[in-house]
Amino acid sequence: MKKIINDPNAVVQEMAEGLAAAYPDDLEQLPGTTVIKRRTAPESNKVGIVSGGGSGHEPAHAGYVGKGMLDAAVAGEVFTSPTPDQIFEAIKAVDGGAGVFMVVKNYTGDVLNFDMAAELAEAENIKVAKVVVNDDVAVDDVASRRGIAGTILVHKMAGAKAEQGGSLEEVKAAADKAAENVRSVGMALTPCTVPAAGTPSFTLAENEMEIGIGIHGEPGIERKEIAPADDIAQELTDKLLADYDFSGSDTAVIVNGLGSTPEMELYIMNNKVQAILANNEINVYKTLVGEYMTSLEMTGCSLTLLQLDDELKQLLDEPANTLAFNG
Amino acid sequence: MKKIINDPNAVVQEMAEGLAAAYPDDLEQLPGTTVIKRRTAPESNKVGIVSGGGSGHEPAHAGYVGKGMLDAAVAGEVFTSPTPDQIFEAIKAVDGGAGVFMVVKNYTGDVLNFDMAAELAEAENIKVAKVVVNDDVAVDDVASRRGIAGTILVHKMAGAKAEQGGSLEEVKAAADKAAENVRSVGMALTPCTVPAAGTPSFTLAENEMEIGIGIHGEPGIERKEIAPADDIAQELTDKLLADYDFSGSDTAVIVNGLGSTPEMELYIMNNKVQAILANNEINVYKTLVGEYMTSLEMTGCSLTLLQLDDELKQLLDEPANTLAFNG
Amino acid sequence: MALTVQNIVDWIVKANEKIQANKDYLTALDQAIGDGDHGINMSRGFQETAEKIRGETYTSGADVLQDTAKTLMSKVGGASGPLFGTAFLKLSAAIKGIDPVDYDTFTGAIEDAVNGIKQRGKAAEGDKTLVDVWSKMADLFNCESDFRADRIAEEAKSAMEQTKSMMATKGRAAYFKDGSIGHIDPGSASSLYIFEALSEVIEGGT
Amino acid sequence: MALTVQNIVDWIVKANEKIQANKDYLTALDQAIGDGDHGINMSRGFQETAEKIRGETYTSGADVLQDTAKTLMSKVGGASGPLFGTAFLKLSAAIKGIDPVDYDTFTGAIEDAVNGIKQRGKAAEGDKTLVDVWSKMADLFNCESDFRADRIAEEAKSAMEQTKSMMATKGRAAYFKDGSIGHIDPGSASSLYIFEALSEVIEGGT
Ligand SMILES: Nc1ncnc2c1ncn2[C@@H]1O[C@H](COP(=O)(O)OP(=O)(O)O)[C@@H](O)[C@H]1O
Ligand SMILES: Nc1ncnc2c1ncn2[C@@H]1O[C@H](COP(=O)(O)OP(=O)(O)O)[C@@H](O)[C@H]1O
Ligand SMILES: [Mg+2]
Ligand SMILES: [Mg+2]
Ligand SMILES: [Mg+2]
Ligand SMILES: [Mg+2]
Repeated sequence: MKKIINDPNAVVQEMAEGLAAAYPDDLEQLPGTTVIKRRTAPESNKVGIVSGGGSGHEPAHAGYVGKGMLDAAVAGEVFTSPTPDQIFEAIKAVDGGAGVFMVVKNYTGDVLNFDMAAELAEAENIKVAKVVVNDDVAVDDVASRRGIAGTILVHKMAGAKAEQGGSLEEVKAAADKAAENVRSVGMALTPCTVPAAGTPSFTLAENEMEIGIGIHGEPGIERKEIAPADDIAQELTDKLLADYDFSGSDTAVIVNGLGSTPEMELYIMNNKVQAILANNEINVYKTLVGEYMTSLEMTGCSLTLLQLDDELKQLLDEPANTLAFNG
Repeated sequence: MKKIINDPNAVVQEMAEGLAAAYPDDLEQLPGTTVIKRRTAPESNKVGIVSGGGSGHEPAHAGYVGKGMLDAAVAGEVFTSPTPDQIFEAIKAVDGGAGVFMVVKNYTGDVLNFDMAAELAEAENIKVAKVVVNDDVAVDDVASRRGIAGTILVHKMAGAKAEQGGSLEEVKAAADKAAENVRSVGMALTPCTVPAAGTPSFTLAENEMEIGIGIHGEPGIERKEIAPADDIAQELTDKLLADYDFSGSDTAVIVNGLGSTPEMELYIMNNKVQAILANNEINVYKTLVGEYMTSLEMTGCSLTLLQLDDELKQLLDEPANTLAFNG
Repeated sequence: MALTVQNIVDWIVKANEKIQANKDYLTALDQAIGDGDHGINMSRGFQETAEKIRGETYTSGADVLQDTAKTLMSKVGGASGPLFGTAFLKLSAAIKGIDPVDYDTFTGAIEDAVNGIKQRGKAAEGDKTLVDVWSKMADLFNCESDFRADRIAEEAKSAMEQTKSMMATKGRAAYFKDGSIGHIDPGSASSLYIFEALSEVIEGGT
Repeated sequence: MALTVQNIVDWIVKANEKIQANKDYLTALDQAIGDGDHGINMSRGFQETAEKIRGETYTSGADVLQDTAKTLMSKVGGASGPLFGTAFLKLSAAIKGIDPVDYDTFTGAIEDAVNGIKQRGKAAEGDKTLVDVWSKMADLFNCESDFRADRIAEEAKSAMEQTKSMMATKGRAAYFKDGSIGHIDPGSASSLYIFEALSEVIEGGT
């Protein structure tokens, strides 16, 4: 394991401190926690937006704290859901009276911990609502589907709706709509190593790739020989189109890097993805290429497609100003 | 070599196409080239800003094309300077009558090719000026110093000055000032592989790191056993402070990832860097943490410090809107 | 016998020792059919819990278990944090005001804990989760009429081993489908250490 | 003898063949004391050049070398692109209007090429660059009085080998300081292939 760290058990704490130290004008770390909060939150009568999950997915989630997206992000240990007390601190810190909306990825740990935090908040009369994102089509049982890079677009829609003054119910409706209409699938070439574990979480042979892998290295659909980028783009796109009928619709696209994949390769992927979508008469309204939801130093990428209606387009166009998402 | 590519010899072309396809509203690829140009360029009477160099350093350089920074970026083959004809196309495409300013990194290839392009442009009566960035203190002979991540801040200053309506001479003066007062140094844990070469460009043992490495894997100052992040931060900071007296000054800081280093680790580095700077009574005016100048999938980071005066602060604060630099 | 406050303190301290000793094994189990953090999660949570408990003076077993629950809940994270947290919270509630804890009270407490875990995790027996160990423990306590150190250790071990042949339908292991068969459930292994610690406390007990 | 248009076409085509055959070797040389792209750069540039030249019909050697220069300049990139480009541009200019190219004209052309490279790269003999091969070639042409295939190949090879013991002071290899000693300069190796190709054309020549 070659890493630029100090104590493997202190990586999340030191990361949070280093991030708060980098951007002191815009962000702050809640004392005694690994919660990163927007300086301007809480805003009175704006719904507060909280997201979070295990660390190791940077820029998720603190990279999305800022105008038009999140008010706070809760960082758990690496690949481990944050605990209810920390989530509860985030909720309290961003509640401006209009309630707090939580964006949760569909992992048992995340769901359990966020639910417990919501119970704590409700006991203190804070209104809480949530969306559970499950965009990963690699899992065929829909109820078990994992939340991956599509979560970023759910952040965007919820954040924009809240910024526009939407109520907790309206924020939830927008987030639910995004979550229902977003699909993603990933693939990996090499694994990553959780600092405290010290060894890679899975292995792939030198000529192998895995299609459908999860962002913590959870098993995918198939292991097979590495294919050219164009074939990978075709396979990932096919998987999304087989699961959801995007034909004729306007879409947002994310070609997301998992950590070690050079940006060059993501653009090579995008080149083919755009061609395939055009062939399928799917209109691309907005494309994002880059690292949005990573898995430490895993090599690989994921593809996300979201169907947009007029409301979602307008929410996508609403200004956002965060470390990892601007425009 | 595990890469998401098609033809190893077509990676730069396909990357440029994929990038232009991702952001068609803001960027365009000049036909028959790998030049990425701002849609709005040329702007009449604004100095055009051109940068470029070998590919594999993404988001450099196309990621900095946009309002407040570059008008065009020229992408050479991987780790290979672009050719004069392509640079010349970029110059012609962004000249709005006020001349064109080139930001060149101090590598023989870049200097030779950009100079030849300038000769071609001058033959067509386009005024051209340039700055050669040599911020890498790992090379002791100052004339041979390489241009690395500090180049981003030179882009920022030149771009802001041009956006403010500065003349070619004024843009050059601002860029020169930034280049003279910026220092960087890098370190690596693992090498990267140029797609067309197929094998890593150097090797490091499992317990080894190299201090002072260049962004193409050029040799550094010392190979030694991997140290904790805090020690690395101390060593890199010491190298910069030994080369330039930053004491008492306002600075901009970049903690830059070389490609595979998780953002988490960059923030851990930053955490210590900020503490060291505070101890040395160096005031941090702005910090950037992320991937600004990479080396494909190399693992490692670099640290950049720029001394700011009032003019440079004002130029740093001037809005910029590009893929990789916002704010 | 009945469990004194000191017995309960010793239980948690011993459970921590076993979890620390088996941290890498638990992580390895979770690398096979999970995300490889279970040993790290449990070790972090129980370390903090043991420290907390060693630093306090208790006059009731319920307080020990409530501090255990709260510390686990705030330090473990992941799926197992809220689940073990819930288990100890239920245990604490069920023994509140009763010191030392007699057999019947403890039997009821284990039953409450099982129900709490099942409700929180929406899991049942056979889903290849820690429910499979805790539920077998509730059965055992119901069948016996006094604390039996040997039976507790035996039954917990056998319950854990039975998870090997199950197919996971809850949590991360469910993604492995058939591939989860043949591997021990990590959360069940942690549960084994908790009950082995209980067994040893009973064995050496008053 | 004198070099016909066809000789010059053959020269470039043969140089390309040698560079393609030694692409990996050139890259390996550049991996040792550079950034590992020299073989790739030269192979890309000469491939394009050979294709360009095979696709045209020439009536003068100067045109062949001008197309060579332009294609290298626009396809090689890196440090070597402008340098080899400059060399062939100077060669072309020096033989303009003279077909076939006699020995004295060619000698002057090589001298011009050397001066062009030195000026462009601000390099001198002993800096461990391609100047070290080209400059020795200019010396050889000055000493002899007619094209000597054997001497060209011998001298180019020996000049390339002499770069091994030099310490680089220009280009990427300069970063290696002392560490550059003991390695052949990649650009000198490419230059050897160019002169070996010339030697073979002369040998089989008219
Ligand atoms: N829905 C559930 N109900 C009960 N136990 C569960 C459930 N999901 C997971 N578990 C238990 O949690 C354990 C995994 O814990 P851990 O690895 O710490 O969390 P995570 O799965 O979030 O990484 C599993 O081995 C299993 O025993
Ligand atoms: N200043 C210079 N003058 C003359 N030749 C040079 C100079 N710098 C480099 N070279 C030559 O260029 C070769 C390297 O070319 P190449 O690897 O293609 O370019 P780069 O160094 O840009 O990667 C060296 O081996 C050397 O012969
Ligand atoms: Mg986990
Ligand atoms: Mg090069
Ligand atoms: Mg786990
Ligand atoms: Mg080279």
